[in-house]
Amino acid sequence: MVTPALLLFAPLAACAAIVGITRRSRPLSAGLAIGGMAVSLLCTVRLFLEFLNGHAHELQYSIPWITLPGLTLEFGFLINEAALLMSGVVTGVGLLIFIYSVGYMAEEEHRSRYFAYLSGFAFSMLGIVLANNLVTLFIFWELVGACSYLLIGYWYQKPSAAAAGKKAFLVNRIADFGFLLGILLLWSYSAGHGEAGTVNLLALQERLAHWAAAGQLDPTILGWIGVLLFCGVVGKSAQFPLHVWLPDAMEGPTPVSALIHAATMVAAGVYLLARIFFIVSAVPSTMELIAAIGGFTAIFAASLALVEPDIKRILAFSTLSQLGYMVMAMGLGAPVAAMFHLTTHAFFKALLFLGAGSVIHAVHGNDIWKMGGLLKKMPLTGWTFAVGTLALCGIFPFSGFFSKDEILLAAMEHNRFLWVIGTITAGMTAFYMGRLFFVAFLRPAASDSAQHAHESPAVMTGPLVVLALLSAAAGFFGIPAFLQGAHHAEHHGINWGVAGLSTAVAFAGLGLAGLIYLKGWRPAAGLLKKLESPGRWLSRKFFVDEIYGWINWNLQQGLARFLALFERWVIIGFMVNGTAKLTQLAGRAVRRLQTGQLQSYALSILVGLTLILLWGWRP
Amino acid sequence: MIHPALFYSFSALTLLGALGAVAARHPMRAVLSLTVSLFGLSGLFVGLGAHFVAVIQILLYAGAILILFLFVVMLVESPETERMNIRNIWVKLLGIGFGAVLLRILWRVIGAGGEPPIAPHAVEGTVEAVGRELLTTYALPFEAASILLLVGIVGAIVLAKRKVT
Amino acid sequence: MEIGLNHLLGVSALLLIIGLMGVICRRNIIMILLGLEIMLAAGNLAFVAFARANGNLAGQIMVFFVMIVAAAEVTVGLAIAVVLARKIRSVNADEMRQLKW
Amino acid sequence: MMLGPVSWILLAPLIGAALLVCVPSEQVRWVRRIAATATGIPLLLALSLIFRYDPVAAGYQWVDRIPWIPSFGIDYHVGVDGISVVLVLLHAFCAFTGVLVSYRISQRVKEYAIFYLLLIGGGFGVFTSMDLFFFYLFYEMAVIPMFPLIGIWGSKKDRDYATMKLTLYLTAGAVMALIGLLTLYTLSPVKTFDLIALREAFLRQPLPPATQWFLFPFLLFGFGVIAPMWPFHSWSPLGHAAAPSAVSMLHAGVLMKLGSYAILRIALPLMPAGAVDWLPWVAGLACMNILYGGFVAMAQKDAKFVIGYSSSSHMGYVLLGIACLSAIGLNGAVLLMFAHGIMTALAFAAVGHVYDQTHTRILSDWGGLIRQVPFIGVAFAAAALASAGLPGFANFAAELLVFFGAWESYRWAAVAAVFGIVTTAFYMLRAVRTGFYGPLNPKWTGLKDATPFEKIPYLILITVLLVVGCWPQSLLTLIQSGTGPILEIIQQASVGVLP
Amino acid sequence: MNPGFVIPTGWSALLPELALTGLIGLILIGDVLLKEEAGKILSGIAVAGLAAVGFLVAAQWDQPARTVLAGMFRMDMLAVFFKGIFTIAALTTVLIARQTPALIRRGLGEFYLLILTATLGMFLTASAGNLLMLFVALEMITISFYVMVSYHQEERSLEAGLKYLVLGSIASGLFLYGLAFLFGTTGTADLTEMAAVIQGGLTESPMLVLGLFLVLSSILFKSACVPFQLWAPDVYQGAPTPAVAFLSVGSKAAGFVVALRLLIELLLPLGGVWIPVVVFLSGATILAGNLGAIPQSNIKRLFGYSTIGHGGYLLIGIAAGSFLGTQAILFYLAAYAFTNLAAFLVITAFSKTTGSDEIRDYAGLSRRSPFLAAMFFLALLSLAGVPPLAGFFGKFLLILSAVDAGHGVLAGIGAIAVVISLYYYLMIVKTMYADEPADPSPVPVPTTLRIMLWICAAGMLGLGLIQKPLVNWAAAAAQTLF
Repeated sequence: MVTPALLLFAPLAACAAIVGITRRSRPLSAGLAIGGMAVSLLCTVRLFLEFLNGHAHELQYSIPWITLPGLTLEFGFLINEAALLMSGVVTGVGLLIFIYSVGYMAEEEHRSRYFAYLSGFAFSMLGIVLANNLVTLFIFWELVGACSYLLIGYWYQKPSAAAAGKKAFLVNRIADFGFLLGILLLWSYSAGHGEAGTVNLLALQERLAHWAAAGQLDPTILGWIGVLLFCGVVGKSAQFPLHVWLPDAMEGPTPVSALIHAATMVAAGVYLLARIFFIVSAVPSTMELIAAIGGFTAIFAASLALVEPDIKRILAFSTLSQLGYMVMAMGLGAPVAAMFHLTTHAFFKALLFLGAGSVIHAVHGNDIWKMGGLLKKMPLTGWTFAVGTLALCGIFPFSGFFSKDEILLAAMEHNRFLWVIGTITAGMTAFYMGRLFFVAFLRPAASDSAQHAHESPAVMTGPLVVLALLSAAAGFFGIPAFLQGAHHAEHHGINWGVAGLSTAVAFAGLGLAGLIYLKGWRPAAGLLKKLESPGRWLSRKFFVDEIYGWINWNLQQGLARFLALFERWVIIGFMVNGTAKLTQLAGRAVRRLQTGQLQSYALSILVGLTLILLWGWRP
Repeated sequence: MIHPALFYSFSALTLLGALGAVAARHPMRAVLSLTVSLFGLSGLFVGLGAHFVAVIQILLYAGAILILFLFVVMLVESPETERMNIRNIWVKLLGIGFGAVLLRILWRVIGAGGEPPIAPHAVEGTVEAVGRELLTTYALPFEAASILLLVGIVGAIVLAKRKVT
Repeated sequence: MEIGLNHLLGVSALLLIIGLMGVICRRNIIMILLGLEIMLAAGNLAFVAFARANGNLAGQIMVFFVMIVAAAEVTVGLAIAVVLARKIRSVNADEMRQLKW
Repeated sequence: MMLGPVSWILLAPLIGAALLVCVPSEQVRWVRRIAATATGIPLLLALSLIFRYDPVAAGYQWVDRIPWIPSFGIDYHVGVDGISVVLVLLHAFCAFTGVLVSYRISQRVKEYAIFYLLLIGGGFGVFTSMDLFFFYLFYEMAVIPMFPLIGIWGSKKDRDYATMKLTLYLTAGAVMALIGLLTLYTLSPVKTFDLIALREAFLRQPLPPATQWFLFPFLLFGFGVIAPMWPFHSWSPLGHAAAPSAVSMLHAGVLMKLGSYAILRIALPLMPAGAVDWLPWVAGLACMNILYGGFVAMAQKDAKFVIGYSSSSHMGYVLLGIACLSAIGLNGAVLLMFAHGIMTALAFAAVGHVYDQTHTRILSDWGGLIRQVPFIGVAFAAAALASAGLPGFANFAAELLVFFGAWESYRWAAVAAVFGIVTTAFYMLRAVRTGFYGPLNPKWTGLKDATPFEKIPYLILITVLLVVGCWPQSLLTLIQSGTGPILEIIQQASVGVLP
Repeated sequence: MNPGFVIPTGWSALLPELALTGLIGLILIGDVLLKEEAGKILSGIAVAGLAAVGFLVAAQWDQPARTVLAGMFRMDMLAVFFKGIFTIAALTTVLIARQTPALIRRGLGEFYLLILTATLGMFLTASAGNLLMLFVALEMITISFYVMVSYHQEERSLEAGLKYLVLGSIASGLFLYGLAFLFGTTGTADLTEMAAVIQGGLTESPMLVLGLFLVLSSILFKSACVPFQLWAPDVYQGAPTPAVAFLSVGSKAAGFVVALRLLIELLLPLGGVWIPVVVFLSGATILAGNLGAIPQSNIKRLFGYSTIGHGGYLLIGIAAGSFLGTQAILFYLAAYAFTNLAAFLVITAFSKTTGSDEIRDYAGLSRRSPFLAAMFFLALLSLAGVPPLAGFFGKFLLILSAVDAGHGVLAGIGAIAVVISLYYYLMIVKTMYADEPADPSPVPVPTTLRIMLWICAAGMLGLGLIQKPLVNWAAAAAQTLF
């Protein structure tokens, strides 16, 4: 009980302490944040060791949070292998990024605020990881969203940053609309057969298993539950069609992008799928939908990365694409593969982002076409970046190879079409990463700032090195085997056919990129011409943002404006003021009776009396 | 009970006098016409056995009030300048119309009421009988009436007097 | 034909309406006051008739009080008429329409 | 006769107002001190009541009863049960922080304080009265002082219209409810205005369902006006906008709750069958509140209007919670009354702070203010996030309960309600972004952030929101002890009505 | 046989009336004898005398009801209750008159005399046990008022006086005519005997019903109710303020004591005939008064309309035709007395300094005289029926009586009219509190007015918060009718 609580609350304590006490001292704040994270990491390690020693398999602790007749909500932890793995990723990668941030944000004025946010984020993320029930999970789900909002908008004076933060939060809110409905539906569904509704994952699992055994499952409702819950995933993990916030989120500081928008938070969707796998996997059509969305997102995002000039955005699209892989894997019924890829991806994508941060720190710009020659100027950054690139491309023996291979293998087994998509995506991944690396690091320097770039300080390169080591070696850690504790079903050896093909495709992509961007090879002019218009589609991201903008402006804002007008003219103008006007008019009418002329007053008495006698009495 | 011939003639006198008073162009004529009407009324009173009241009517009304009217008529001496305007006509028309309706209602009620039996032991309103009642049973209203008259007097004085310097 | 109560009341009703018409249709204040007198007279007649019918004196004594009331009322009314005549050189009720609406 | 703490809570502001009448108006310091004391004492008492209330025993506690007009069955009868103790605390918080925020008022301070304290006293009276007559009396007493408070100290542009509309609208609702109350009184077998006695009488001998069906709307819409139920809400955003900050705080924080409190306290237990008939309609109207209010708020440019429409939107959740007629919904509704009260007070305090210096409430005229007034900016952002249902703030827990309750009772309404949090996020974040983020408008470089003293109310409110948000059960236990009996009555009635 | 003159027994029941008559004599003589400084001394005498009368009235409270002087005079709780209201109204009016410059110029002595005669008339009205007595007493009130209304001798005042006189006399004529039918059908002029006859089952007589409606009409006229309300705004605007104050409180109360005596005590067995009419007219009156007040710009004229509205509210109690309704009327009248008198005290104090009755001139009064503004605020809120002021509980009882009697729609109209009235009352409040004064000089408040205002404020708040004593008194008074 104490260890997981400490694991969860150490970053929160750091956050509170920064806000309450060390606001004015930057070093202290950074120290507190790192300390909090380190405590969490140590706790994770301790739990991990307990697991490895076989002392525990699944741990659950909970305290009641809300107890009412008909509804019991608890606050609690459920620790299993996947949670520990995720917790390890969050605390481990997080700690490295915290340390890196000290260097990256050295010139920042309000660094205390930054570290407070980061600590708050770490707390929230760990909350998602550990939550034993969907409401607790949702609470932290929202909290990470808020932290992400605050961190993206960290440079709030930049309109684009402020807008990006808002957009991220809102898109996630739309997704959470579905997620929350899913929780509600699940809760009420679970209340069947004489039992109170619950949102506790273990209880649900038990109950569903029991019902499945009895053949009492309702696939329609369960399907809906799966789809609604998946909505949350689509938002948080930025799957198509709610992917639009992630590229914009790159407005935040780069370490934030690394931590939140690459390694951990966006992966929370995949993690959620792992947690509720027993629900979504109950209905095949839901699984198909999930797999399809994941696969589409993978290739879609990869295609966008092909023409993007901004280094962080390339990485962001790549993140989208890799998340697509993971979601697809979930949909294909391979949660272990997904979680494996999640882990390796966390390492190499964090590495890539931090590397990119280092570059940006040096050249003060995001445009890869204004870089070049950085490998020599910043060797440590360059070589670690290369490691990350290779890992991402899935080149043996880097970690990406193993995890991606597992996914493609699952696809090969379950859905050939998705396998083809996955393989093409792997090629595209290699191409755009190659493009990025070659242009930024190998081509001659394209600008003054690139000319005078310097290697970053040790506090930044240190984490890079650690991450590079992890990216390179994570494939050999036996992560799937560890996870297997949770999911006993699958393990395959490496299918060399699939692996070979994907590696070949990756090499082809890298090679093509090298041909075009290093050797200056230009395919025939005709081909270029033909590629122009798809290129425009790509650079405008298939106009998805524009479509959403149109919908936002015309439907949502239009409705808002219409209702505001309705309010103004119908409710206030007609109903309220109309009544008031009518009353005043009646007042004036009554007043007009008062002619001031004596005889008409006398007449009124006569008329009044007569009418009273006529109608009041009818003699 | 009053003899029909006397009743009809006094009634005619009363009503015609009243009509004349209302319709007369000049106030002077109206006042005189009203005097006639009041005499007719006194006649009816006598016929109903209300001798004291009949006398008082002549004395007080015809003798005092109408004289007061005459004084005022002569004092203000303003010929009726009744300009015709639309509202006036409407008021008059409506007045007459509703007056007729009201009259019709009264008529029906009075007719419907039938004829309550005239008390066999008809009390004669002699001076003595009325006077005794006034000073015994009705002593309080009698005293109050004196104050009422005081109000009338004070009121007339207050209103008519010129500004106090 | 016997003269009954309703005959007398009929006369009084006519008298009342005539008085009312006087008040409503005439605009000379003095004429209006005359109309009021006629209305009171109608009441008197009714009282006396009822007194006769009921065989008690209260109705006749009422007439006595009504006359006192009428006297006081007319005195005040005429005083107002006189002052008005002095102020606005008119006893036409139509002239007085400052107070309205 | 010894008066208990509840009576003192109620009397303290009124005594304060009476004292202020005697203080010369130049003694501004003393006026402020008296006002702060007169609201501080209730706050301390209310806090002590919260800790000392016994939810196991439940029912009304610290009851004071003085026969007032025995021939009409009217008693001075006050006390708090689990619901009112929470709302008394809310009112005490808003009142006290409102006084602190009002320290900025410098013009005609004495009159302001007197009206303000009367308003406070009325609010406490409503929440503690157990007698319908006094309930109504205090209800009006809480409404009428708004007229001068907005009319004199409000923002010049629209105060005349706003204050008149507010007063008339609320009074119209009140008299409508009064008719209902009086009819109940005349129909009751016991001729009394005592809520408990009436409740028991109607429990023994319920009104015929048709009568309840006819009478219920009087109370529902009469009190619903202040709730503010769609489409009778239009007085409220304008009223907020025109009012001075502290009055907006009380208005949105407390006054609006009077309506839903009255429905919960009077209409439901006395006419349970009517409630069963009518509350589905209320659920529909509540959805209109939520969505309509939310969308209209999106189109607003004025900060106070945004919060104003947001309030009417959020009060829709309260109504929806009540309409659920389930333990979850009712408790959620009461908790939301509390949470929303605190949150909206916080928002109005922050907006008022800025408005007092900039004299504009148009969000796009502000711009980047968080740089200049970081504390106020953070307070506003906190309020915005709380309003948008961010976990950790009390609003989330309350809204969550309403969702659960609605999901059980009216599934379609729950969908609308959940969608409501999306709209809330839309306009609240827009407000934060337009007003406080982005580059600082150079006009406002002279703006002053809150002084340490001025920070106190904000810190109090934020703390309350967070404490309740993290540990909602602290209040829910109390609330449950109050809503439980009401629910029992409803259930008995629906058993009676439904085969 | 009685030999000539007999001094009837039981004059002790008439002590207040006798004292009042003595006071009238004193003022009359004083007015003749004292020329210089007459106003102050006379007002002193009048106030002291009225206070003494008040004590005598109060002393009669809780005495057993008696009928003396051959049934002419009834001393019962209802009468005593009303006499209390009349005394308060008269006393305040005397003080108001002293602060009205235009009246002082015209001579105060006679005005006091008229106030006292009107008061005497009201006292006798409240106690009248016989139609004759009732008629004379009522005329005593009205004729005194004719003079008071036209007292200024300026054009508007005379116009108001003439209108009131002519229309009032029409009403008197109809009243007389109606009384004749009541007298004729029941065969007696004594109210107690009449009640016995009517309860004996005379309800079917059309003549009685005709009499009833004629009497009802003139009662409606006296209390300024639809359709006989047209005189009120004109008279209120044109008449001197003290006359208006007395008219609005005293005369209205007198109208309702007649209504209670005739309609409730006497004619309730015919309720089936007249109650629907009164219900309708009550609603119409409430609406007409309150709607007509909205566009007004003269404060006295506004009060003329508002008093119509209040008459309509009081009619609710008559329409209820119940003990509760009677009790409500009594409470309302007492509350209304304090409230309306407070308002007229403010109007007097204000117009004494500024010489204006226009509402727009009240702008910024809260700064020119916070005291006056606060008092006016209280009075207006009480008039509108806002708790915790006296007017609220009065309206509360009236609406309750309507609901109790099953007149739901009427109760609704009454309730809605509260909102309407709040509008125009609050407009005045707004003018006083929120608008900028054109002339910021302070408005002094004479000490007597200040004291009276405090008393009225105490009355408004006291009756609004501690209603029990007055409720019990009203119940005791209403008990006489049932």
